[in-house]
Amino acid sequence: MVISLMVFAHLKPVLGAESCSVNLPEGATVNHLLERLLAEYPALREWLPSLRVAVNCEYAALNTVLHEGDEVALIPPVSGG
Amino acid sequence: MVISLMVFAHLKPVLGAESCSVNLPEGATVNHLLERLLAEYPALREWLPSLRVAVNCEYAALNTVLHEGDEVALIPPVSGG
Amino acid sequence: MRFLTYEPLSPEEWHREVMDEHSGASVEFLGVVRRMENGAPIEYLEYEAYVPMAEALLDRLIQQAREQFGLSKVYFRHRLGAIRVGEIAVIIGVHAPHRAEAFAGCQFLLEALKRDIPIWKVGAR
Amino acid sequence: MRFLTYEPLSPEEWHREVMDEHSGASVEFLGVVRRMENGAPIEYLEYEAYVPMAEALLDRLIQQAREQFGLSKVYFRHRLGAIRVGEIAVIIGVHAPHRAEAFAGCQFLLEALKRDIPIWKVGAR
Repeated sequence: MVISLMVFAHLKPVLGAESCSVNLPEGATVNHLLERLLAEYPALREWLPSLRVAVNCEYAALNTVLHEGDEVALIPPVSGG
Repeated sequence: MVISLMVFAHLKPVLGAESCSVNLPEGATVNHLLERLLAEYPALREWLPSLRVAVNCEYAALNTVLHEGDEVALIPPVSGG
Repeated sequence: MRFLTYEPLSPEEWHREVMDEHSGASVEFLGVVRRMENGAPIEYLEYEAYVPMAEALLDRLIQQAREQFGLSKVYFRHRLGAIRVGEIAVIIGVHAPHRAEAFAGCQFLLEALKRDIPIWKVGAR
Repeated sequence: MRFLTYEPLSPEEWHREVMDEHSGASVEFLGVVRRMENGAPIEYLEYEAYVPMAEALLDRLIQQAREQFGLSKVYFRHRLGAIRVGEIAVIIGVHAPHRAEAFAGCQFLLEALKRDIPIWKVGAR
Protein backbone atom coordinates (compact mmCIF):
# COMPACT_ATOMS: atom_id res chain seq x y z
CA MET A 1 0.00 0.00 0.00
CA VAL A 2 1.01 3.59 -0.48
CA ILE A 3 0.70 6.31 2.14
CA SER A 4 1.55 9.96 1.73
CA LEU A 5 4.04 11.45 4.16
CA MET A 6 4.20 15.13 5.12
CA VAL A 7 7.02 16.80 6.96
CA PHE A 8 6.99 20.19 8.71
CA ALA A 9 9.22 22.93 9.99
CA HIS A 10 12.71 21.90 11.05
CA LEU A 11 12.19 18.34 9.84
CA LYS A 12 12.04 19.35 6.18
CA PRO A 13 15.82 19.53 5.74
CA VAL A 14 16.19 16.20 7.55
CA LEU A 15 14.08 14.42 4.94
CA GLY A 16 14.99 16.78 2.11
CA ALA A 17 11.34 17.26 1.12
CA GLU A 18 7.97 18.50 2.34
CA SER A 19 6.08 15.42 1.25
CA CYS A 20 6.54 12.10 -0.49
CA SER A 21 4.84 8.76 -1.02
CA VAL A 22 5.94 5.71 0.92
CA ASN A 23 5.27 2.12 -0.05
CA LEU A 24 4.56 -0.11 2.95
CA PRO A 25 3.43 -3.74 3.38
CA GLU A 26 -0.22 -4.28 4.33
CA GLY A 27 -0.72 -4.08 8.09
CA ALA A 28 2.25 -1.76 8.64
CA THR A 29 2.02 0.52 11.70
CA VAL A 30 3.28 4.01 12.46
CA ASN A 31 6.23 2.31 14.12
CA HIS A 32 7.07 0.37 10.93
CA LEU A 33 6.99 3.61 8.99
CA LEU A 34 9.35 5.29 11.45
CA GLU A 35 11.78 2.36 11.25
CA ARG A 36 11.77 2.60 7.49
CA LEU A 37 12.40 6.35 7.65
CA LEU A 38 15.19 6.00 10.22
CA ALA A 39 16.99 3.51 7.99
CA GLU A 40 16.79 5.93 5.11
CA TYR A 41 17.37 9.22 7.06
CA PRO A 42 19.61 8.49 10.07
CA ALA A 43 19.56 12.18 11.06
CA LEU A 44 15.91 11.67 12.02
CA ARG A 45 17.05 9.74 15.10
CA GLU A 46 17.82 12.84 17.19
CA TRP A 47 14.25 14.07 16.59
CA LEU A 48 12.61 10.85 17.72
CA PRO A 49 12.26 11.67 21.45
CA SER A 50 10.23 14.80 20.69
CA LEU A 51 8.51 13.64 17.51
CA ARG A 52 4.77 13.02 17.27
CA VAL A 53 3.03 11.41 14.33
CA ALA A 54 -0.39 12.34 12.97
CA VAL A 55 -2.51 10.08 10.79
CA ASN A 56 -5.23 11.85 8.82
CA CYS A 57 -4.91 14.97 11.01
CA GLU A 58 -5.06 13.13 14.36
CA TYR A 59 -2.17 12.41 16.67
CA ALA A 60 -1.60 8.65 16.49
CA ALA A 61 0.08 6.03 18.65
CA LEU A 62 3.07 4.01 17.42
CA ASN A 63 0.93 0.90 17.05
CA THR A 64 -1.67 2.57 14.85
CA VAL A 65 -2.19 0.48 11.73
CA LEU A 66 -1.85 2.40 8.47
CA HIS A 67 -4.09 2.07 5.44
CA GLU A 68 -3.82 2.78 1.73
CA GLY A 69 -4.01 6.51 1.12
CA ASP A 70 -3.45 7.60 4.72
CA GLU A 71 -1.94 11.04 5.16
CA VAL A 72 0.83 10.68 7.72
CA ALA A 73 2.58 13.74 9.16
CA LEU A 74 5.74 13.98 11.22
CA ILE A 75 5.15 16.66 13.85
CA PRO A 76 8.22 18.13 15.53
CA PRO A 77 7.66 20.11 18.78
CA VAL A 78 5.18 22.86 18.02
CA SER A 79 5.95 26.53 18.71
CA GLY A 80 2.86 28.55 17.85
CA GLY A 81 1.61 31.50 19.86
CA MET B 1 -9.71 65.12 70.46
CA VAL B 2 -12.07 65.01 67.53
CA ILE B 3 -11.85 62.54 64.66
CA SER B 4 -14.07 62.42 61.62
CA LEU B 5 -15.85 59.18 60.90
CA MET B 6 -17.00 58.03 57.47
CA VAL B 7 -19.37 55.19 56.78
CA PHE B 8 -19.95 53.40 53.46
CA ALA B 9 -22.41 51.25 51.61
CA HIS B 10 -24.61 49.01 53.74
CA LEU B 11 -23.29 50.51 56.97
CA LYS B 12 -24.89 53.89 56.31
CA PRO B 13 -28.34 52.88 57.57
CA VAL B 14 -26.75 51.25 60.61
CA LEU B 15 -25.25 54.55 61.75
CA GLY B 16 -27.92 56.70 60.14
CA ALA B 17 -25.35 58.95 58.47
CA GLU B 18 -22.49 59.02 55.98
CA SER B 19 -20.14 60.88 58.24
CA CYS B 20 -19.93 62.50 61.66
CA SER B 21 -17.45 63.81 64.19
CA VAL B 22 -16.55 61.77 67.25
CA ASN B 23 -14.99 63.09 70.43
CA LEU B 24 -12.47 60.69 71.98
CA PRO B 25 -10.00 60.89 74.86
CA GLU B 26 -6.34 61.43 73.96
CA GLY B 27 -4.61 58.09 73.20
CA ALA B 28 -7.81 56.37 72.08
CA THR B 29 -7.33 53.52 69.62
CA VAL B 30 -9.42 52.16 66.77
CA ASN B 31 -10.69 49.61 69.25
CA HIS B 32 -11.86 52.33 71.66
CA LEU B 33 -13.70 54.00 68.81
CA LEU B 34 -15.44 50.75 67.87
CA GLU B 35 -16.49 50.18 71.50
CA ARG B 36 -17.95 53.66 71.61
CA LEU B 37 -19.84 53.08 68.36
CA LEU B 38 -21.14 49.67 69.46
CA ALA B 39 -22.56 51.21 72.64
CA GLU B 40 -24.34 53.83 70.58
CA TYR B 41 -25.34 51.64 67.58
CA PRO B 42 -25.89 48.05 68.78
CA ALA B 43 -26.85 46.96 65.23
CA LEU B 44 -23.19 47.45 64.28
CA ARG B 45 -22.32 44.27 66.18
CA GLU B 46 -23.37 41.90 63.40
CA TRP B 47 -20.99 43.71 61.00
CA LEU B 48 -17.99 43.44 63.32
CA PRO B 49 -16.63 40.07 62.08
CA SER B 50 -16.33 41.38 58.52
CA LEU B 51 -15.60 45.03 59.26
CA ARG B 52 -12.27 46.68 58.49
CA VAL B 53 -11.25 50.15 59.62
CA ALA B 54 -9.17 52.62 57.65
CA VAL B 55 -7.34 55.55 59.19
CA ASN B 56 -6.38 58.29 56.74
CA CYS B 57 -7.01 55.99 53.75
CA GLU B 58 -4.98 53.04 55.08
CA TYR B 59 -6.33 49.86 56.59
CA ALA B 60 -5.49 50.01 60.30
CA ALA B 61 -5.17 47.50 63.15
CA LEU B 62 -7.42 47.64 66.20
CA ASN B 63 -4.58 48.95 68.36
CA THR B 64 -3.78 51.86 66.05
CA VAL B 65 -3.72 55.06 68.12
CA LEU B 66 -5.90 57.85 66.76
CA HIS B 67 -4.99 61.51 66.54
CA GLU B 68 -6.83 64.80 66.32
CA GLY B 69 -8.27 65.26 62.84
CA ASP B 70 -7.83 61.65 61.71
CA GLU B 71 -10.23 60.51 59.02
CA VAL B 72 -11.52 57.12 60.11
CA ALA B 73 -13.64 54.98 57.78
CA LEU B 74 -15.66 51.88 58.53
CA ILE B 75 -15.18 49.52 55.58
CA PRO B 76 -17.75 46.74 55.17
CA PRO B 77 -16.81 43.84 52.84
CA VAL B 78 -15.97 45.33 49.45
CA SER B 79 -17.74 44.22 46.27
CA GLY B 80 -16.15 46.03 43.34
CA GLY B 81 -15.48 44.47 39.96
CA MET C 1 -9.68 60.50 39.76
CA ARG C 2 -7.20 58.37 37.83
CA PHE C 3 -8.69 54.92 38.18
CA LEU C 4 -12.32 55.62 39.07
CA THR C 5 -14.89 57.44 36.98
CA TYR C 6 -18.62 58.12 36.83
CA GLU C 7 -18.48 58.12 33.01
CA PRO C 8 -19.15 55.08 30.78
CA LEU C 9 -16.06 52.96 30.22
CA SER C 10 -14.68 51.90 26.86
CA PRO C 11 -11.53 49.85 26.33
CA GLU C 12 -10.61 51.93 23.26
CA GLU C 13 -8.16 54.14 25.14
CA TRP C 14 -6.35 51.01 26.32
CA HIS C 15 -6.47 49.46 22.85
CA ARG C 16 -4.60 52.46 21.46
CA GLU C 17 -1.65 51.84 23.80
CA VAL C 18 1.38 50.70 21.82
CA MET C 19 3.25 47.70 23.14
CA ASP C 20 6.83 48.00 24.21
CA GLU C 21 9.09 45.93 21.89
CA HIS C 22 10.16 43.69 24.75
CA SER C 23 6.58 42.80 25.62
CA GLY C 24 5.04 39.84 23.85
CA ALA C 25 1.83 39.36 25.82
CA SER C 26 -1.23 41.52 26.41
CA VAL C 27 -4.06 40.40 28.68
CA GLU C 28 -7.28 42.35 29.17
CA PHE C 29 -10.15 41.71 31.55
CA LEU C 30 -13.57 43.35 31.20
CA GLY C 31 -16.13 43.01 33.95
CA VAL C 32 -19.65 43.63 32.68
CA VAL C 33 -22.98 43.99 34.50
CA ARG C 34 -25.07 40.84 34.07
CA ARG C 35 -28.84 40.61 33.72
CA MET C 36 -29.33 38.37 36.75
CA GLU C 37 -28.28 39.58 40.21
CA ASN C 38 -29.01 37.25 43.11
CA GLY C 39 -31.48 35.33 40.98
CA ALA C 40 -33.55 38.32 39.84
CA PRO C 41 -33.38 40.31 36.60
CA ILE C 42 -32.06 43.87 36.91
CA GLU C 43 -31.56 46.91 34.68
CA TYR C 44 -28.75 48.64 36.59
CA LEU C 45 -26.18 47.97 39.27
CA GLU C 46 -25.09 50.88 41.41
CA TYR C 47 -21.54 51.22 42.73
CA GLU C 48 -20.04 53.59 45.27
CA ALA C 49 -16.47 54.00 46.49
CA TYR C 50 -14.40 55.59 49.19
CA VAL C 51 -12.68 57.47 46.41
CA PRO C 52 -9.46 58.86 47.95
CA MET C 53 -8.65 55.56 49.65
CA ALA C 54 -9.49 53.48 46.56
CA GLU C 55 -7.32 55.72 44.37
CA ALA C 56 -4.38 55.57 46.80
CA LEU C 57 -4.59 51.79 47.20
CA LEU C 58 -4.91 51.26 43.44
CA ASP C 59 -1.89 53.45 42.77
CA ARG C 60 0.22 51.39 45.15
CA LEU C 61 -1.21 48.09 43.97
CA ILE C 62 -0.42 48.87 40.33
CA GLN C 63 3.15 49.81 41.25
CA GLN C 64 3.46 46.50 43.08
CA ALA C 65 2.05 44.53 40.13
CA ARG C 66 4.43 46.27 37.72
CA GLU C 67 7.42 45.27 39.80
CA GLN C 68 6.26 41.82 40.85
CA PHE C 69 5.25 40.66 37.35
CA GLY C 70 7.49 42.89 35.22
CA LEU C 71 4.49 44.54 33.58
CA SER C 72 5.45 47.21 31.05
CA LYS C 73 1.97 48.82 31.01
CA VAL C 74 -1.09 48.66 33.22
CA TYR C 75 -4.55 50.11 32.54
CA PHE C 76 -7.12 50.08 35.34
CA ARG C 77 -10.53 51.76 35.31
CA HIS C 78 -13.57 51.13 37.52
CA ARG C 79 -16.84 52.89 36.89
CA LEU C 80 -19.05 54.19 39.73
CA GLY C 81 -22.72 55.16 39.87
CA ALA C 82 -25.47 53.36 37.98
CA ILE C 83 -24.21 50.91 35.34
CA ARG C 84 -26.67 49.34 32.94
CA VAL C 85 -26.76 45.62 32.09
CA GLY C 86 -24.15 44.90 29.40
CA GLU C 87 -22.06 47.96 30.25
CA ILE C 88 -18.52 47.72 31.55
CA ALA C 89 -17.88 48.08 35.29
CA VAL C 90 -14.13 47.43 35.24
CA ILE C 91 -11.26 47.23 32.73
CA ILE C 92 -7.88 45.79 33.65
CA GLY C 93 -5.27 45.60 30.90
CA VAL C 94 -1.60 44.66 31.17
CA HIS C 95 1.40 44.22 28.89
CA ALA C 96 4.21 41.86 29.93
CA PRO C 97 7.19 40.11 28.37
CA HIS C 98 5.51 36.68 28.44
CA ARG C 99 2.06 35.19 28.82
CA ALA C 100 2.48 33.81 32.34
CA GLU C 101 3.31 37.20 33.88
CA ALA C 102 0.56 38.90 31.87
CA PHE C 103 -2.16 36.54 33.14
CA ALA C 104 -0.75 36.51 36.68
CA GLY C 105 -0.47 40.31 36.79
CA CYS C 106 -3.99 40.87 35.49
CA GLN C 107 -5.47 38.33 37.91
CA PHE C 108 -3.45 39.72 40.82
CA LEU C 109 -4.98 43.16 40.22
CA LEU C 110 -8.49 41.76 39.84
CA GLU C 111 -8.29 39.65 43.00
CA ALA C 112 -6.88 42.59 44.95
CA LEU C 113 -9.77 44.74 43.69
CA LYS C 114 -12.30 42.15 44.83
CA ARG C 115 -10.64 41.81 48.24
CA ASP C 116 -9.27 45.19 49.26
CA ILE C 117 -10.36 48.17 47.19
CA PRO C 118 -13.18 50.11 48.93
CA ILE C 119 -15.78 49.89 46.17
CA TRP C 120 -19.25 48.52 46.79
CA LYS C 121 -22.28 47.35 44.86
CA VAL C 122 -24.89 49.32 46.76
CA GLY C 123 -28.02 48.49 44.86
CA ALA C 124 -29.68 46.97 41.85
CA ARG C 125 -32.84 48.05 40.07
CA MET D 1 -9.38 28.67 7.16
CA ARG D 2 -11.43 29.66 10.21
CA PHE D 3 -8.74 30.08 12.84
CA LEU D 4 -5.58 30.57 10.79
CA THR D 5 -4.83 33.38 8.36
CA TYR D 6 -1.96 34.86 6.39
CA GLU D 7 -3.47 38.35 6.78
CA PRO D 8 -2.57 40.82 9.57
CA LEU D 9 -4.62 40.30 12.71
CA SER D 10 -6.63 42.95 14.50
CA PRO D 11 -8.75 42.38 17.60
CA GLU D 12 -11.44 44.77 16.28
CA GLU D 13 -13.65 42.00 14.96
CA TRP D 14 -13.60 40.40 18.42
CA HIS D 15 -14.19 43.76 20.12
CA ARG D 16 -17.40 44.18 18.15
CA GLU D 17 -18.84 40.95 19.58
CA VAL D 18 -21.71 41.72 21.93
CA MET D 19 -21.71 39.98 25.27
CA ASP D 20 -24.49 37.63 26.20
CA GLU D 21 -26.49 39.06 29.15
CA HIS D 22 -25.54 36.13 31.36
CA SER D 23 -21.83 36.69 30.81
CA GLY D 24 -20.05 39.06 33.16
CA ALA D 25 -16.41 38.46 32.24
CA SER D 26 -14.40 38.94 29.06
CA VAL D 27 -10.73 37.95 28.86
CA GLU D 28 -8.53 38.58 25.84
CA PHE D 29 -4.98 37.47 25.16
CA LEU D 30 -2.81 38.97 22.43
CA GLY D 31 0.52 37.42 21.55
CA VAL D 32 2.82 39.88 19.81
CA VAL D 33 6.19 39.41 18.10
CA ARG D 34 8.99 40.76 20.28
CA ARG D 35 12.16 42.48 19.15
CA MET D 36 14.53 39.98 20.77
CA GLU D 37 14.44 36.33 19.71
CA ASN D 38 16.99 34.03 21.31
CA GLY D 39 19.05 37.01 22.40
CA ALA D 40 19.28 38.69 18.98
CA PRO D 41 17.19 41.54 17.51
CA ILE D 42 14.86 40.56 14.67
CA GLU D 43 12.48 42.27 12.24
CA TYR D 44 10.14 39.36 11.47
CA LEU D 45 9.17 35.96 12.79
CA GLU D 46 7.93 33.41 10.30
CA TYR D 47 5.27 30.85 11.16
CA GLU D 48 4.02 27.81 9.28
CA ALA D 49 1.28 25.32 10.09
CA TYR D 50 -0.10 21.96 9.11
CA VAL D 51 -3.28 23.80 8.27
CA PRO D 52 -6.00 21.10 8.00
CA MET D 53 -4.84 19.40 11.19
CA ALA D 54 -4.46 22.68 13.10
CA GLU D 55 -7.95 23.79 12.02
CA ALA D 56 -9.51 20.46 13.01
CA LEU D 57 -7.77 20.36 16.39
CA LEU D 58 -8.68 23.99 17.13
CA ASP D 59 -12.30 23.38 16.27
CA ARG D 60 -12.48 20.48 18.72
CA LEU D 61 -10.46 22.31 21.37
CA ILE D 62 -12.74 25.35 21.26
CA GLN D 63 -15.80 23.12 21.62
CA GLN D 64 -14.18 21.48 24.62
CA ALA D 65 -13.31 24.83 26.20
CA ARG D 66 -16.86 26.11 25.68
CA GLU D 67 -18.28 23.11 27.51
CA GLN D 68 -15.62 22.75 30.18
CA PHE D 69 -15.61 26.43 31.21
CA GLY D 70 -19.12 27.45 30.17
CA LEU D 71 -17.77 30.00 27.69
CA SER D 72 -20.52 31.84 25.82
CA LYS D 73 -18.17 33.08 23.04
CA VAL D 74 -14.69 32.20 21.88
CA TYR D 75 -12.53 34.02 19.34
CA PHE D 76 -9.31 32.39 18.15
CA ARG D 77 -7.01 33.60 15.37
CA HIS D 78 -3.41 32.71 14.63
CA ARG D 79 -1.48 34.42 11.87
CA LEU D 80 0.92 32.54 9.60
CA GLY D 81 3.74 33.72 7.35
CA ALA D 82 6.08 36.60 8.16
CA ILE D 83 4.97 38.71 11.15
CA ARG D 84 6.77 41.93 11.92
CA VAL D 85 7.92 42.96 15.42
CA GLY D 86 4.99 44.53 17.28
CA GLU D 87 2.38 42.78 15.14
CA ILE D 88 -0.09 40.27 16.54
CA ALA D 89 0.60 36.55 16.10
CA VAL D 90 -2.37 35.24 18.06
CA ILE D 91 -5.65 36.50 19.53
CA ILE D 92 -7.68 34.47 22.02
CA GLY D 93 -10.83 36.06 23.40
CA VAL D 94 -13.51 34.50 25.58
CA HIS D 95 -16.75 35.51 27.30
CA ALA D 96 -17.87 33.63 30.42
CA PRO D 97 -20.34 34.07 33.28
CA HIS D 98 -17.59 34.81 35.83
CA ARG D 99 -13.96 35.82 35.91
CA ALA D 100 -12.51 32.48 37.01
CA GLU D 101 -13.92 30.57 34.03
CA ALA D 102 -12.95 33.36 31.65
CA PHE D 103 -9.29 33.33 32.71
CA ALA D 104 -9.18 29.53 32.93
CA GLY D 105 -10.79 29.09 29.51
CA CYS D 106 -8.47 31.58 27.81
CA GLN D 107 -5.39 30.04 29.41
CA PHE D 108 -6.57 26.52 28.59
CA LEU D 109 -6.77 27.45 24.90
CA LEU D 110 -3.40 29.18 24.95
CA GLU D 111 -1.62 26.29 26.68
CA ALA D 112 -3.21 23.79 24.30
CA LEU D 113 -2.01 25.93 21.36
CA LYS D 114 1.53 25.95 22.73
CA ARG D 115 1.49 22.19 23.35
CA ASP D 116 -0.58 20.56 20.61
CA ILE D 117 -1.51 22.71 17.65
CA PRO D 118 0.79 22.05 14.67
CA ILE D 119 2.10 25.58 14.17
CA TRP D 120 5.80 26.38 14.14
CA LYS D 121 8.11 29.35 14.27
CA VAL D 122 10.29 28.47 11.32
CA GLY D 123 12.59 31.43 11.12
CA ALA D 124 13.47 34.94 12.18
CA ARG D 125 15.09 37.69 10.22
